[in-house]
Parts: sequence; structure tokens; C-alpha cells
Amino acid sequence: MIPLSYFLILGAILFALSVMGIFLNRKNVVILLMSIELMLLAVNMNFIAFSHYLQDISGQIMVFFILTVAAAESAIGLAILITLFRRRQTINVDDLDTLKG
Amino acid sequence: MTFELLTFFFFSAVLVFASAMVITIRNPVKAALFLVLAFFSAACLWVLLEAEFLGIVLILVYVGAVMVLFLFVVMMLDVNLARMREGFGEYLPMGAIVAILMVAEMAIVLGSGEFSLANMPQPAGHPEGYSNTKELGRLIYTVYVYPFEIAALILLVAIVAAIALTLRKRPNTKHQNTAQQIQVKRSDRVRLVKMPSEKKPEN
Amino acid sequence: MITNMQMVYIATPLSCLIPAIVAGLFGWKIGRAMTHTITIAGVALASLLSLIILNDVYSGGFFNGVVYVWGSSGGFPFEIGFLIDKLSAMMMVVVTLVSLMVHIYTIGYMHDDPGYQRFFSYISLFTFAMLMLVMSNNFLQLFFGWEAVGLVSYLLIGFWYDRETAIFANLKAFLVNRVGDLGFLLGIAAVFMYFGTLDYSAVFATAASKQNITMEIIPGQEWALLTVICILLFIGAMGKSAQVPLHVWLPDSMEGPTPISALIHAATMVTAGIFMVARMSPLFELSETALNVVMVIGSLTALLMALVAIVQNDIKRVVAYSTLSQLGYMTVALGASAYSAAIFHLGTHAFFKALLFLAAGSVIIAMHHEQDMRKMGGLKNWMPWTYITAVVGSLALAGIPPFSGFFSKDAIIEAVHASQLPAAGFAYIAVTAGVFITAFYAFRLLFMTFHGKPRMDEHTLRHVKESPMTVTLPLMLLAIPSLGIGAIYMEPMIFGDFFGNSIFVLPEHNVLELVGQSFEGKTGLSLLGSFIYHALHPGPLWLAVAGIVLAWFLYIERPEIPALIKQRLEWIYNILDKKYGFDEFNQFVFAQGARKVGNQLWQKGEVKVIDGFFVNGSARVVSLVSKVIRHVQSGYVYHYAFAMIIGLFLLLTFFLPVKQ
Amino acid sequence: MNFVAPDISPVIPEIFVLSMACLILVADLYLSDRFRIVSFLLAVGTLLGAAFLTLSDMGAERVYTFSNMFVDDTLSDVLKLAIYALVFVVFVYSRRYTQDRGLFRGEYFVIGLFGTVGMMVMVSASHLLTLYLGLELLALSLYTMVAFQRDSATATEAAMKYFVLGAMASGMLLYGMSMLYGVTGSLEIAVIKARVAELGVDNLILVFGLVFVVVGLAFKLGAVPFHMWVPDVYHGAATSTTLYISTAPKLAGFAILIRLLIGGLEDLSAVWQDMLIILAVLSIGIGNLIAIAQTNIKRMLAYSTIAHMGFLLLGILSATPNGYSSALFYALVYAFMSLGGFGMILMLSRKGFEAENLDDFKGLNQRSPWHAFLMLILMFSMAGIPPTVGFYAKFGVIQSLIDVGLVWLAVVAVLFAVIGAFYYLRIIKLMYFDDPETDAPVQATVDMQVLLSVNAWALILVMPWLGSIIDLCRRAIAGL
Repeated sequence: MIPLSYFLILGAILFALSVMGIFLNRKNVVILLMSIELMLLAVNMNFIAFSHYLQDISGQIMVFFILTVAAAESAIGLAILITLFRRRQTINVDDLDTLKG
Repeated sequence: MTFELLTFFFFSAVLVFASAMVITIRNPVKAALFLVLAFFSAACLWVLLEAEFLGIVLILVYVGAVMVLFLFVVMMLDVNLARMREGFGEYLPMGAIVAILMVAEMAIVLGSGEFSLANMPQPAGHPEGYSNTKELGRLIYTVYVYPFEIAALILLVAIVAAIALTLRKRPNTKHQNTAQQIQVKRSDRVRLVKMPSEKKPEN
Repeated sequence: MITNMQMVYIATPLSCLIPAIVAGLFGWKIGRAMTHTITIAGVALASLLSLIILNDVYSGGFFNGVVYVWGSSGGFPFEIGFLIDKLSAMMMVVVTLVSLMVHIYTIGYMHDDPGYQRFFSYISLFTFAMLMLVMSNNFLQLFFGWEAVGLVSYLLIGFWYDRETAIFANLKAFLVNRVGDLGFLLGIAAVFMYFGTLDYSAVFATAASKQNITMEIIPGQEWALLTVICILLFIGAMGKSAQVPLHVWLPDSMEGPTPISALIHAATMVTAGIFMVARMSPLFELSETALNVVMVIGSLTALLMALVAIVQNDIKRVVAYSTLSQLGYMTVALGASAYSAAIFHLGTHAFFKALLFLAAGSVIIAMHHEQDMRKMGGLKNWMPWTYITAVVGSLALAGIPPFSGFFSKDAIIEAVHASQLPAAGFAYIAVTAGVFITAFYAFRLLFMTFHGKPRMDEHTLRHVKESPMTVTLPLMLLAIPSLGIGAIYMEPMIFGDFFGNSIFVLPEHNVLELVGQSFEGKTGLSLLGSFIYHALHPGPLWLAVAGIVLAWFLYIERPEIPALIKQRLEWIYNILDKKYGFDEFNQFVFAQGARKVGNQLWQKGEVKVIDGFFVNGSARVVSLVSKVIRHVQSGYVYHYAFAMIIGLFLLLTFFLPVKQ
Repeated sequence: MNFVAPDISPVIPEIFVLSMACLILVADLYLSDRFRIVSFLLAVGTLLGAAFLTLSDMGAERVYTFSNMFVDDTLSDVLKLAIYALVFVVFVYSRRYTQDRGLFRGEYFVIGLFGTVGMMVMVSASHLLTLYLGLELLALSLYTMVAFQRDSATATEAAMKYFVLGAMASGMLLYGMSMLYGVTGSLEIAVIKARVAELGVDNLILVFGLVFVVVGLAFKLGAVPFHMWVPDVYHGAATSTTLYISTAPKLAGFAILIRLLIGGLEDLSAVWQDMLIILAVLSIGIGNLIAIAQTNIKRMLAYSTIAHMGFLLLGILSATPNGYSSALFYALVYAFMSLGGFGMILMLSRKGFEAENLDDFKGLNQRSPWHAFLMLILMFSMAGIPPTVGFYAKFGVIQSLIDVGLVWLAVVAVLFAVIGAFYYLRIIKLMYFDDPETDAPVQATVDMQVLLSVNAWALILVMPWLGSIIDLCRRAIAGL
């Protein structure tokens, strides 16, 4: 018997890790995109756990759509990454600071 | 400790470890591979939660398509790895403190009893003949047809965007244009030049 | 149902607005002649209607109501309402008549200016805004008119925007007025908070019941609500009516064209503050503290500004400082609860000060835009009409009977004398001394400009001639009220019940009644007669005469003496010449201090123009803060993410334990 | 369970816009650059058609369809109409600008229309799933539009930042939604509302989820401290894109704020009121303060947007119908002011020249008095100076605060509005009192000239109809 809270705490850990990934990573934009994937994974974990314990399938449907959106999102993210790389020859997060103030 | 619990702990340990590696490892290719591992263990956990279809989709779509895309981009961009993780350690303590505080706070709330077994017991399994996939399919094409259409539109946007942003005509690539080659006329290629016939040099 | 009179009420401001819009948008198309024809016709119509309204009000007409509703929000209506009573009717007449004169005068004065149509559009627009201010029956509309007249005034001060000084003056006026407006706005907000309405009549009706409410602005300090409200509103009046220390913008505003100085900065807009306080008399009456503040500020302005006028050599500036001083007189009268005396002085002053300004303008035209009096002299031979009218204006300003200024000013002095407020003693000394100084500088101006030997250069001298008819006609027309209205209207307006219910005075503050009784009891003459008779006794009138004589002595008889005095009493001269250093003080304390702190961060450049005065001091602090905190936006995406995380984390921490 | 085909009549405008977008997508392939204008005309026509469809179906009563996932009420109609109008004007304003910079491509309009569909979905969402999908559809379109100027280093950088932070904010919003789902057991907003009413304010998990939801929404609106993408994106993107981002999406963001916080979680208002107070005060304060130091006008307007969003939140946090309607009114007024402001920057830009520095406005009065005056109206309205409609918008919001006794908040708001007036007035000073740096004539297409003039003047001339607009806002809120 696994309590629901275990899954939720697992989700919380994943969420915090992904947020930290965005904060800590200062060199590679690709890792930022991966961190975002992790964050969505955390959310999905929550939804599926709730869906199971509530015996309500709409949570799983939500996850289904989140997965779809996440795929589209990473496609666009990578497309932007490529245009950025072509323009700047770098994907270093530290170099993205021409806009500030 | 039941088998279920054991499985849960095993896979969540793998999941947390893999995620931690994703955000800390130096090499982006390895990071991507750890992400694959994370997705894989998450999929196993989902199966444990009786979301079989989504577990499989996660592996097929994510591991099979999205992560491949990631790897592809990482390889294509040819990033200088040496500079990748400079200064990481400086911010780690700060990040770790905030992360731990946040996890602690979230865990206190989530573990506060609202979601304990007493409050939300694990449901009994589904009856014989229940198909998770079939159920999802039925709903997605009926009740959820409106979001389904929007999701289709989102994918269309992604296609248009990806093409609009990355397609470029390189002016200096040398490629064959067969149509042009076939349509070519003699006059385009051959030029007849009239020249006076050579005379014998006079000595 | 809209009655005939209501139609008149609506038509009056509109007859100024419509020509203003037409002239503003299509002036370039319809040409100069057409522009001034329509705007003058509009204002003339407005003056006629105002006179009709005054007549109607005098025979018992009264209107307080909404004429148009825009919409409402949260049960709070946005509406245009008019309150037409004797006070507003009188103000309307003054505003429209002076405006009409200025319109006519402008034809001559601005004859060669490329911005001719624009100018007419502005002054008509101003007249409209001023009418809306005067006629409003609620605070919101009052504020509207208040801001609108301010806006037009900035537009007009900066009318010659290619002059550096004009831009400086403009910004100064704008920023100083912001300080006043902030007080005004807070005052209105406080009214709304505690009264729940912005309608005058509703506020006044419940004012007495709020007398004992206090509020804590600084913890531990209990302040009476009405005192706070009145002082806040008065701060607004200080900005608009240029009372010390918010007076610094008015002298500089003389950079604008002279008709504007006459219309806006002498006759009408600057009196908006006086009018407002008189309008709010039911509130001010209930707070003695506020009345004392008003009186002290007023007397300071009256005395100090008169002194500065003595040493000015720019003809327009002399008139400008005299305006400040006279505004001080009105404010003193308000503080003494002699509201009708203040309004009466406002009316007489509007005419004679407009007259003086326009006369000064006439001189300036003749002198080819030379404004330094030291380069004038003897002009009376060439410019008889201007001279005569200027004499009338000066006599009125100095307060010599039977000119209008005498009646209004003397009434104020008597009222202050009779007032029981603690500040009255000081105020009485200030205003009495002011009479002497006023007469002195008024005639100093007159003598330096029109008498004595011509001091201008050959070229100018040859070209001096009387101004055209469009200039002198308004002068003559303005001379008539400067001469006459004092004697005619004094008795009903000050001692009679002219203003009826529109001004409220508590019985124990009713100094004017006291003054009136004292005259009636004294002699068998009529009130007017006894007023003049009383003046013949030692008192202000003789001070004024002494001032004139002194001016004559110093500037006609022994013109070498002023230089000698200047030499001997250099330090006094310097203080006055520097205008007590208000500008320098502002510049030094607020601007320089901040500059030293911020020099490292501060780039020179565009800010230079608006440097240098105190409102900008706070702006500098704000800018400094701004310059520093903008660095939070570092450009690094992980910092942004971190800000979000911290935001999320803090929100979680704040809200979770509390609700547990 | 039998499935009944849903009633699609309320969704016809969405279907229409979507079909037309697909049509343009295909048609554009066959158009040469010379005929690109056809795509533009089709896009513009699509918006007019959609407006017609929405207007013709504008009923008073609320209609649900698609298993309660889609709602058509007065609020959605009003906001949709405003969105069509805004996007229409955005397309017209940006025509010459995009032509000059090689951005005048079919995809630009297609993505713009897809984004419009996203906004429409958000506005009509009555289910967390549709709300999220609409949001993502809009967000993905916006990321693309920002990155569209591929050869610009700033645009790609802005796109990357926007993408990363936006995705993170979506993640937070989703996390909050998952909590709401877990507690209430439903994704349907109406059901959530009913469950929340039962559970009450004391439920820890609800408040926990609420924090995440508020953070996600605050990001979309650009409230401090979740605002940092705003200046960079406004600055970095092509001005035509900035124009798009700064107008219609704010209305859509407002819509989901209303749908979630008021439609679903109104019973938690005691909690979110305090959260929004913090966000609003920070936004108004920081937005106005930092704006003063800016020299780039796009950045300055970005910070001004942040401050405006603070005002919008002030209206909402009063948690009364009056407050909501004043916030709705504020949002509408803001969108049109921003439209004019950025439109002005587009107008002053020429081929090879971006009029994005404050200095580019120097002496505008001498170059073109008419446009200087239009800008004056716009700036007055943004600063909230009467008699412009911006004053009424601020006034209404402050009024609603005073109604609920939050007087100190009203005082703070007014104080910062006064500080904020400084930087708007600085532009006026530059335009009227400084000498121009260039004597290049101001030129724009006739359609743009006319629309921009109407746009600016409307901020004053709309006065006589102010009452009916405010009434409409009231009805929209009452019909929730």
C-alpha cells in the first residue's frame, strides 16, 4: 500500500530539482530545456497519482494533453535554440545578456 | 514492506538520481541519456499507478521522439564542452538551500495527512476486462474532442514554427536542379564562335 | 427638462469651446482674420450670457444640478454639474470680460506672430476651462477645470518654445504646480473618503457633523479631519495662486506673451485658488487652524513680494510681483473670513491688473520688446492713452480713492484689523506696511517709464509711437471698471448680502459685519461715505500717499538717490534682488545636494534643462533609485528564474502558515 | 454512456478563424512575394469575419458546449471582439514595418491568427484543460513570433528567454492545477467552485495550489517579481511583434485570471486578495520606478505595462463585482493605449531605422505636429491625466479599492501614478521642447495614419459613450 502523499512528495522533489536546474545551469541552454521537461514530468506525476487515487480518468487525459503540448513545446524550443546558435555561434546562457536594465 | 512499496522506492530512487544527474552533469549528451532514464523510471511508476497507456506513450513519444530530437540538436550544435560547467559550484550551495527549503515546505504540506492512506486509500484494482487504453480513447474522441482539436492545432503551430524558424536557403550550397537540366536548350550551353582559319606563319 | 436658463448655462462655456476647437484644428485653413473673428465673437457671446446670468442671479435665480451624465462607476456618477449662484456668476462676468479685452488686445499684440491662430485657440480654450472651473458643482469637475487651466497655462508660457527661458519657465510652472496639485488631489480624496460624495452641497451640508472627527496621519498625532482637508486644499490653492513658497513659478511665467500674463497670470487663473477657498468657505470656517495658516501664508506673500517688486527693473516683473503681493492680500482676507472682501478684491484686481499688464505690453511694443525700465522714460509724451490708463491702473493698485483698489484693499485691511484670530496681529502689520510699499513700487514704475528724460537709444526713440487702436481700446475699456466698480459695488458686495448663501461665515468670524457696524455707528453719513471719511484719518490711505510721494521724490526729483541707497544698503538690495534666495535655495539644497550624491551615476545632458529647482529634487531621488534598481534586471535568464522561484517560495511561506 | 454530438454553433468564430488560418497557410505557398499582400488581406478579412460571427451570435445568456469545456457568455464576447479589433489594428500597423524588414511573410499572419485562436480558447475556457491548451497555443505562437526575426541577435535572445521562463511559468501553473484537481477531484471550473465552497479557506492544499496558480497567472500578466521577461521581450522583439504581445494577450491573460480566480476560486478571495496586494504594489512601484531610468522607449513602455498590470490587479483584488468590472475596463483601456503607443513607434521607424530610443521622439512637434499631438494624448492617457479615458480607468480601480476600505493601497497607487507621470511627461517634453535630431519626414501608409489617429483620439472622444462601455463591463462581469 503506497500512500498518495509519497507520489506527491516525489513530484515535489522533481519539481524543485527542475527549478534548480534552471537556476544553476549557466552554460548550456539545452539543459534548461531538459529541466523544463523534468518540471512537466513532475506535474504529470501528480496528475496521474491523483487520477489513480480519485479513480477519475480525467487526470490521465490531462496528462495525455500535457505530453502533446510538451512535445510541441520542445520542438519550438529547439527551433529557437537553433536560430540562436546560428546567429550567435553559442548557446551559453551567460552570453545571453544583451537585453538588460 | 510490500512488493508494491519496494518497487515504488526503487523506481523513485532511480528517478530522483537520474533527474539530479540531468541538471548537474557536465556533458549534455549524457544529460539527455539520464533524462531518458528518468522518463523510463517515471513510466514504470505510472504503470504502477495503472496508467498503462500513458506509461507506454511516455516511452514511445518521449524517449523515442523527443529525446532523439534533443540528442540530434546537441550533436548538431557542436558545443564547446570545456566551458560548459564553469562556475557551477559557486551557486550550488545557494541553489541547494533554496531547493531543500522548497522541498521541505512542499513535503510538509503534501504529507500533512490530507493525502494519507487513511484519508485517501488506495483504490481496488479495475475489474477484469478493463482497458485503460480503450477508456482513454473513448473519452478523447467524444467528451474531449474539443481539447483534442486544440492539441492538433498546437502541433500544427509547432510544425509551422519549426519550419519558419529553421528553414533557410543557403546561397552557396551546390545542389542539382534536374528540371532546369532537362529544360536546357542547345543555345544555353553551346556558343558557336566564328574564327578566321589559322594561317601559316610566315618566316 | 432643460429650462431656458439652463440652456444659457450650457451655452456660455460652449461658446468659448467651439471657437477654440475650430481655431485650433482649422485655424491654418480659415486664416487669421476669421480666427480672431470667431473666437472674439464666441467670448463676446459668453460675456453677454454671463451678464444675463448675473442679472438673473441677482433677481433670485439659482441653479445647482447636473446637466449631463457621462456614466457611472460603482454607483458613483461621472457628471457635469453646474452650481450657479452669486459667487460663480460674478466670477463668470469677471473672467469673460477680461478675456474679451485680452482677445481684442491680442489682435494688435500678436500681429506678427506665426502662431497667431494657435494663440487664439489657446486663450479661448482657457476661457472655457476657467468657466468650467467656476461653474462646477462638484470637486471632480473643479479638479478638471483646475488641471485644464493649468495645462493651457503651460502651453501658453511655453508659447515661444524656441526660447530657452520660456521652456525653463514652463517646466518650472509645471513642476511647482504638481506639488500644489498633489495636495489638492489628496484633499479631494480625503473629502471623498470621509464624506462619500464629491458634490459641494452634500459635502457642505454634512461638514458640521464631521467637525469632531480626527485622523491619524503620523501615528500618535491626532489631527482634526477638517483641518487636514482644508490645509490640503489650500496647498492646491497655494500652487495655483502662487503663495509663498510655491510662488516661484509666477514671475518666470512672464516669459509668455503679455496678453497671457494679463489674462492668466494676473486676472483669472491665479485667482482660481482664491475662488476655490471662498467656495469652500463652509469647510474652512470650521477649522480655525486652517484659517490661521491661510492668513499667515497670505500676509507673508503680500509683504515679501511687494518688497521684491521695489528692486525689479523689468517692467513686466514689477507687475508680476505686484500680482503676487495682491494675491497675498486676497489670501489674508480669506484667512480673516472676509471671503466677500477677497472676492471683491479679486474682481477689482482682475480689471486693474489686466489694465496694467496690457499697458506694460503696449509700452513693450512701442519699445520694440525692450522690457528694462532703465531704458525707458518720458514716454507720456508719445503714448498719451497708454499713459493715462496706466495712471488709472496705478492709482487703483496703490489704493487711492475713488479708484476701485482702494475700496477692496481697505476693506481687507479693516477686516484683518477686526479679526480675532491669533495670526491677525502679524497680518495687520504686514498688510498695512504693504500698502506703503505697493504705492511706492506702482509709482516707481509709472515714473520710470513715463516720466523723466528718455533713456532709450536714438533708434528706438525715433520709432516710439502710440500703439494701435486694438491695443488702446481694451486699455480704455478696462480703465472704466478700474475707476468705477469699487465705489458702486462695495456696499452690496462687502457689507451687503450680495453673495447670500454662496459664502458661509460663522457668526463669530463675521469680521465684515463688525467693520460695517463700526462705520455705520460713527457718523451720520452713508456707509460708503463713512468708509471714505474713515480713510481720511491716519491710516493706510496716508501710507499710500506717502509711498507715492517717496517714489516721486526718488525717481523724479532726485533720481541719483536710489543708486546711493542701493550702494549703502547693498545687502538689503541683494536680498531683495535675489528674491530672498528662494530659487537659489531650491537650487542649492534640492538640486545641488542631490547632484553631489548622484554625480557618479548621473550623466549630463538632457536633464540639464530641468535641473535646478526643488520639485526636481524628489524627482532626482526617484531617478536615482530607478537607476540603481534597474540593475536587478541583469539580463541573465537564471536570475530571472531565481526571482520567480524566490517569489514563489516567499508567497508559499507567507500564506501557508497563516492559514493553517 | 451515450455520446451526443456537441453543439458547435457557439464555437463557429473559432472554427472560422482556424479554417481561414489554414487556408492562408496553404494559399501563401502559391503566392509570390509581389502578391503577399493577399495573405495580409485575407488575415485582416478573417478578423472582420470573426467579429461579424461573434456579433451575430451575441446573446445575453450563457451557453456551455463541448461537455462544459467551452463557455460563451458576455465576458467572452466582449473580450473576443476587443481581441479581433486589437489584432486587426496590429496587422494594419505592422504592414509597412514588416515589409521593410522582410518579415512580411505568410507565416507571420498564420501564426498571428493561431495565437488569436489561442486567445479565443482562453477567453471561453471553462475547464482547466482548455484553459491550459489555449494558453499554450497562444504562448507557442508568441515565442515563434518573437523569434521570427531570425537575423536579429536581440530577437532570438528575447525568444529564448521568453521561452524558458514561459515554460517554467506554465509548469508552475500546471502544478497548481494538479493540486486543485487533487483536492476537488475535477478539472471543470464550475465543479471546482462548488467543491471549494464546501472545503472553505482553511484547506491547506487548496491554498498551496492557489499560490502556484497565482504565480503562473502573474507571469502571464507580467506582475513583479514574475515580470522580468517583459522588458527583455518587448525590447528584443521586432516592434510589430511587441505590438502584438503587448495588446491582445493581456486581455486573454485577464480572462483566465477572471475564469480561475473568480469563476473557480472566488471563495478563496480572502487568501488571493493578500497575494495580489503584494504583487500589485510591487508591480506599480517597481514598474514605475525603473521606467524612469530607461532610454529605450520600448523598454520604458514595457515597465509601464508592468505598472499598468499592477493597477489591473488592484481592481481584481478588491474582490467585488465593481472591482472586477473596473479591472476589465482598465484592461480594455490599457490594451488600446498600448496599441497606440507602440503603433507610434512603428510609425516613426523607417527602413533601416528603429525609432526605439527616447531621443528619436525629440522635436516631433516640429517634424509633424499632428503626430506629436497624438502621442501627447496617448501619454496623457497612460499617465492617467484627465480628460483622457486613462484617468477614468485608474479612477474606477481606485474607487473600487476605497469601496472595500483599502484606502492605504489607493494612496500608494496614486502616489506611484504621480511618480509614473514623470516619464510619460518626459516624452512630451522631448517632443515639444527639444530640437529634432533628424528632419526625415514622418511617413506612413494612409490606413495606418487613419487608424492611429482614430486610436489616439478615441481615448478622449469616447467620453460620451463611457457610461455604456462601463455598463457593458458590468454586464460582462454580472454574466459570469
